[in-house]
Amino acid sequence: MEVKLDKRYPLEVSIEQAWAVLSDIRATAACMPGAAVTEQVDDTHYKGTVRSKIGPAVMQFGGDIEVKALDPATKSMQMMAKGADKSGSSASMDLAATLEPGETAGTSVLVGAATVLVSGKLAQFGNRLLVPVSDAMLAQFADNFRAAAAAVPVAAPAQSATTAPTAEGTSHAPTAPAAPAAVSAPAPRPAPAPVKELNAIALMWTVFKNWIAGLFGKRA
Amino acid sequence: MNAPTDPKLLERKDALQGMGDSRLRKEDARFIQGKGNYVDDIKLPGMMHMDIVRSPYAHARIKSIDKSEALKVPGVVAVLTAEDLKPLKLHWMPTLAGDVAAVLADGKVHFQMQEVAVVIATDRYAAADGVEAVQVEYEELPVVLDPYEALKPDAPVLREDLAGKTSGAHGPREHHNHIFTWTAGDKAAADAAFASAPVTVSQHMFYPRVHPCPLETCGCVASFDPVRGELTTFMTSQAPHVVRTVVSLLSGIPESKVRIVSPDIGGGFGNKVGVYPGYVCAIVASIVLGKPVKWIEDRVENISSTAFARDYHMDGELAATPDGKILGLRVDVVADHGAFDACADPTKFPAGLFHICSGSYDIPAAHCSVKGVYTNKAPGGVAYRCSFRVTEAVYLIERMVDVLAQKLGMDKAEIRAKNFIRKEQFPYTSAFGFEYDSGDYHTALNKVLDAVGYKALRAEQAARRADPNATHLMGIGLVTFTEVVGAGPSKMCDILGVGMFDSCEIRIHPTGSAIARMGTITQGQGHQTTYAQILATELGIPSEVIQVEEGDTSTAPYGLGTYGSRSTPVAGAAIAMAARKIHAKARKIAAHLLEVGENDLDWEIDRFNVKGDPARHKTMKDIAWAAYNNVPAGLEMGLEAVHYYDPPNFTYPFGIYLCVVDIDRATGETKVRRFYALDDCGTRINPMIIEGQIHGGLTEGFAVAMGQQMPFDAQGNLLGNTLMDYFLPTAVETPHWETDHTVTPSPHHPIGAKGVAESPHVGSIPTFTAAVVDAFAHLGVTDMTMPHTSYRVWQQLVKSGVAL
Amino acid sequence: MPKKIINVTVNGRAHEEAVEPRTLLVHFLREQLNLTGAHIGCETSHCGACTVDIDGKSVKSCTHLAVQCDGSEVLTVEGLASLSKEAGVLHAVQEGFYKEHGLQCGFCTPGMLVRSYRLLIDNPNPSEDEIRAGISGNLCRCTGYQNIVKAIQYAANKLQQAQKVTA
Amino acid sequence: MIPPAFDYHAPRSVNEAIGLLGSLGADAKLLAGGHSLLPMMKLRFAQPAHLIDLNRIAELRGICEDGGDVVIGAMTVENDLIGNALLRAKVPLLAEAPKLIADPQVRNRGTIGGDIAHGDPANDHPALSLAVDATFVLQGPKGTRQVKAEDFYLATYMTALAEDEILVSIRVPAFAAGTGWAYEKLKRKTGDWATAGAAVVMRMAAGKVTHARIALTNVAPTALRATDAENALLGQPLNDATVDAAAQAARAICDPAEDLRGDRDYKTAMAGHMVKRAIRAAAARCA
Repeated sequence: MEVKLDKRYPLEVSIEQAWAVLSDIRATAACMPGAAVTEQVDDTHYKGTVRSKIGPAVMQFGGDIEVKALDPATKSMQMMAKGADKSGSSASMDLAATLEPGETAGTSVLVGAATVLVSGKLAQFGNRLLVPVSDAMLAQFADNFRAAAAAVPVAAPAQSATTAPTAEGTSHAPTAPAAPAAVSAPAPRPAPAPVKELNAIALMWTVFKNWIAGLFGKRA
Repeated sequence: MNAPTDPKLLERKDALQGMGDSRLRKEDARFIQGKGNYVDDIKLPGMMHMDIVRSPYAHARIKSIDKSEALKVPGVVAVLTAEDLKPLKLHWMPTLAGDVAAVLADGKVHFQMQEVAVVIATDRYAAADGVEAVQVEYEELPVVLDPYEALKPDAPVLREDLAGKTSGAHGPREHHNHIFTWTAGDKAAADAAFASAPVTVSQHMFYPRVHPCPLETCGCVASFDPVRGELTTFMTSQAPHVVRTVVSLLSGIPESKVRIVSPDIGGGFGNKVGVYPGYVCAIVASIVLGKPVKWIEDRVENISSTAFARDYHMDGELAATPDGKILGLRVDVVADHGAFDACADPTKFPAGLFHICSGSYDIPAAHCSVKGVYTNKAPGGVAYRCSFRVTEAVYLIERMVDVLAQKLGMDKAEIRAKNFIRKEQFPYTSAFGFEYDSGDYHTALNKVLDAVGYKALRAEQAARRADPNATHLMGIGLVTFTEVVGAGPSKMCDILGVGMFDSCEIRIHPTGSAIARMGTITQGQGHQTTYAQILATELGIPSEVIQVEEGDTSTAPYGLGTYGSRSTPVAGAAIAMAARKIHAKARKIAAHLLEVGENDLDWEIDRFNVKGDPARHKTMKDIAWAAYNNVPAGLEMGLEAVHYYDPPNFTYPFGIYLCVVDIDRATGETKVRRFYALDDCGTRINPMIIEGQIHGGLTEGFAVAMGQQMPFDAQGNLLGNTLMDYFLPTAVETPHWETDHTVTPSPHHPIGAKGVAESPHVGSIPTFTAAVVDAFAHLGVTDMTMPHTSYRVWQQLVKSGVAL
Repeated sequence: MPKKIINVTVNGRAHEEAVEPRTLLVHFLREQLNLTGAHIGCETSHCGACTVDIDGKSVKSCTHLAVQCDGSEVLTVEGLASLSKEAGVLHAVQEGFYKEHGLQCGFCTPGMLVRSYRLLIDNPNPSEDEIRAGISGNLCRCTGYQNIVKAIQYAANKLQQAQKVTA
Repeated sequence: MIPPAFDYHAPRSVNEAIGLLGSLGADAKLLAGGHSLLPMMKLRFAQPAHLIDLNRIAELRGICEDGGDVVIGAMTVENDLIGNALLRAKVPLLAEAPKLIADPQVRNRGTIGGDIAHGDPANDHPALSLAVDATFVLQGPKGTRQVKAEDFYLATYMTALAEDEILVSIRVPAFAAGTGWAYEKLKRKTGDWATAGAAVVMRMAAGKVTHARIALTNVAPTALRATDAENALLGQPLNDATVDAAAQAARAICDPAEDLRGDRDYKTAMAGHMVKRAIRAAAARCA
């Protein structure tokens, strides 16, 4: 099963800050909920894992990442990630990400086009959920990406309110590390503490909800 | 049969519960008390459990298989891969269709859920844990799912093992993904008919891939005794004797040391004809481990990997006169056979009996061509509750006749009556060479049209069409089908060289009870009940004291099994013929006991009477006793017989089905308002069971036409392989069925019976489609692809501009 | 995983058994107690072949853990006949299925019977629609349900007659 | 299809369950009816190390009245909703609609709380809860809090329920006199999820709609409240035009995922038809 996703995520950071993250595969991967680069094979090849949660289902993919292109001139990156889960599913993602200047100075836009191919059990049983879950996953990726980019010290602007999640209306404290914690990470390798898995998104709801409702609109 | 009128005779006849009696089923006692003996109920000492590692990909190369983690799982005793089977030459196996199929993937997987490795463990939980721990590394290959795409010159090569083979079991291969091209009929004659015909119609139609999905999945318990060198396998097989032959040929174990037992089977419908990798692996595992090994498929595995049916892309053409007389038929089929050609057809017929596609009609010239193609889907091509590819054939011709009627503006009943083979034309040889045994189509059609008030229905439909505010469309589907069943005459039909006869062995015990052993195997058809009834009528022994046994190759005579409605036409004849041998011997004994000549005796229900003096008689019970102590000189003791019945011809059951549907213009929901099914299966052995078989077949037909589908995405993932998605209707969705019958016995069958259980499946599917399409006929629609789900029907409503 | 001890009464007989937490009730019944009447048809709680009665309610035993039955009373098809006062006499639903040809291959039958039994306790005089809805969690591939409906009607009549005689 | 190994816990009280949830952490899953979770485990999608079975917690079952609200224990099974006299009298929609959920056996196990907390937009209780203006009572280590149904659903499988919390009850205001209600669900067969579903609760006075709550099942990442559709009815008489306007407004907010039940167009169109059917049926019940 194939899911195509075309997304634009406005960023409250400069294009240079964003590029500092995007050009670093480890940093970018760390923005993906549940993802981590575990090994660098050569200049363009890595091994990594993604743990994602779809309701009660937990999928743990292990596989290969290839950075196919990285162009500082156009601020664009292209990568291919491929992996399999031991319970009989496999997935690949062909991702092209480009940074564009934002409408106002000091802002930028992360433009992503991804083709996700899924085979095996996940495609067979999870097909009705893939689109909404991929959407949510990418939205959280963007959230983390923002936080990571904001943490890049180059001409760091004032902390955007949207990157400070609050669990409004809830009686519990967030247990996942809050993104601003990454601010203390030294440049040029910002490492937002990895989000354990997708479901942690529930804790960042107030942020997330506004984005869905306001900025992104509905999936075409 | 001449029905006696004398009350005393009637009483004696009724006491037999013979043919024509709605005798209650003998097999029910165990089933209603939870005492059935299905394969998963079998437990042998020291038994191991096997589970299967399957491919998540539809087409991929296997780069490595790592068993080490699996072998660490507590309870796992072995993991087998193709490499382990290679020394035994069992990593590939021959199929019934003359191809080979991988037992465990040999370097490459060809369809999603293909068997890659097996895990054997001390219990089924450990085996499942082991499956998850086997690590397989794949390299994906391009997937080919469309048979037309598969035949393009640059299509990926699916079967690398066949590289360079320019001919297969059924003639030349013209492309690396091509299996065979099979033709029937007279092309020149058909082309000539079309060249000069005033009217022609053509229609492309697709009969989608479906799965028989019996409630019990496939499975087996293989038990090899290393001391005796004997292999016993309990398995869900519709053809245990053929399996024994195949197992013996594959394993090298003498056939005499192989015992296949089909225990109670929880429905087959064609799913349990084939030999699957799971069986072979369980057998190998049992031989390797010296312990019994059980393998039971789960539902996802069942739908995904064993025995699909149909998947025919058909182009039909009819040539006709302007007043609707059909002059010629041409059919071109592209058949998607999946990764391996494992169709379960008589060996010489790669497209089964598809050439019955001239149907119930007197068509002077006809030709058909079927092209078999490999794709990245599971193998199968079984006859899902039908005779070999007869469902596809009936669908084709019945749809084509409707298309012609719509083009000519003729009534769909009228055009059929006009083209029917007339009663006096039987035996009738079709343009494809089938010799139809008997039929009376006009009488049956008129009976149905009267029963449903056909004219009034058409008037109601016309009024509905005229009303722009009508919330529902109304469709009337009419199908007048003829099947060809009872394969088959050995001059035409064989499986792996074994003629498609069937067999019966009868022993009459001294006290007058009897046992009949058969080469078939029941899967719910009630053989234990109905076979006894044939014997009861033939021999005058009460059904109640007749034991029927089947399914154990060590006791039953060799037979080809139960599928394609062959049990009654072939084994039912065998039982009558064997009984007649006993009857002839009994007459000799009776004559001896009564001290008269054989010709001085009259047979009467359960006894021989001396002609003109019925007070002097010997009952079959008397004779049975005498057979073991007082036989005429020169006659052997005992009273038993064996008969291997090789039918002289197929039988040709027929039926007239009519369906009325109402389609909600807002949602596409299609409600079956009425379904009337008239069947003619010749002589009726047990009307209660026939009625039950028809209800069941109609319900399966309803499921196929209205909901069953096996959709694949572009990567070859089969979507919808649990019962959440795969449509098995519940009591709520299932329509109410009205049944009726006429009786036109088969002239060549010993008791005139033709077989019935599959007619309602074969006949009802095109009836539902006809009804749904008919609802749109006034809008110019001639074809809609099954299944007619609300969603698809709604799409047609939108396309035709009538959605609310 | 360590086993848990459960106490469960099945068809009137008390059992104390050790089970793995993940053991499904249907496997416990079939493999540990050798009661093979309940069948496994779909494994996803759609077909109902595994239906048993737990504490007076119809339940699909393929989607129920054995460990959850600790302290419960379970009735399977094997226990239906023993519900009759006379030994060896079939329950009315069993008789109905036999008399009305309510089964063919027999695989769905145990679940159908146990479900029908409970349906007629909950609703002793069901309409045809109520019967069809009442068995909508049980799939049958052979009969087309028409005779199953008749079988349940037969049993309902018989049970009602018996009720009248006692009253 | 065999579930992976796990340890099993059967607490007797909510506090005990919350304690377990806290100590076992993210590797634990709550087991309610099990008809979503156990199949997922059999397919080995879900592999929790611990199951905390809520079935033995008596305080989570039952239906009672509290002021103007009906309070439904989260572990109350669907069949007990159907048979409940209080519910029939006060919130009849919740006694009737569960007949369209799953099948008789599953309704003996499936609970209202499990259906709500799972966060699956295909489940029926989310939309029903929106239509009846339910409030969910969540209990965690720090006590209880209440979340309106409207605020509970965040995205597919994502709810406001924290990992250390349990949904303990559902509070529903009793219907005012004369309230009409309906749930219409288009499905392929018994036991299936909705292709599209609509729940409507409304009141009328003097021929005009005075109250309307409309909610949709399985046509977006979460159940949806169709506020615009409600507004299309409020203050209006019920006729083809107003019903069409409401259906149109409902369709406008649909964002369904394509699956075997249909594509986005079909599901969206069906949501509109279900809204129409439900409005008509609810209106017929208005007094």
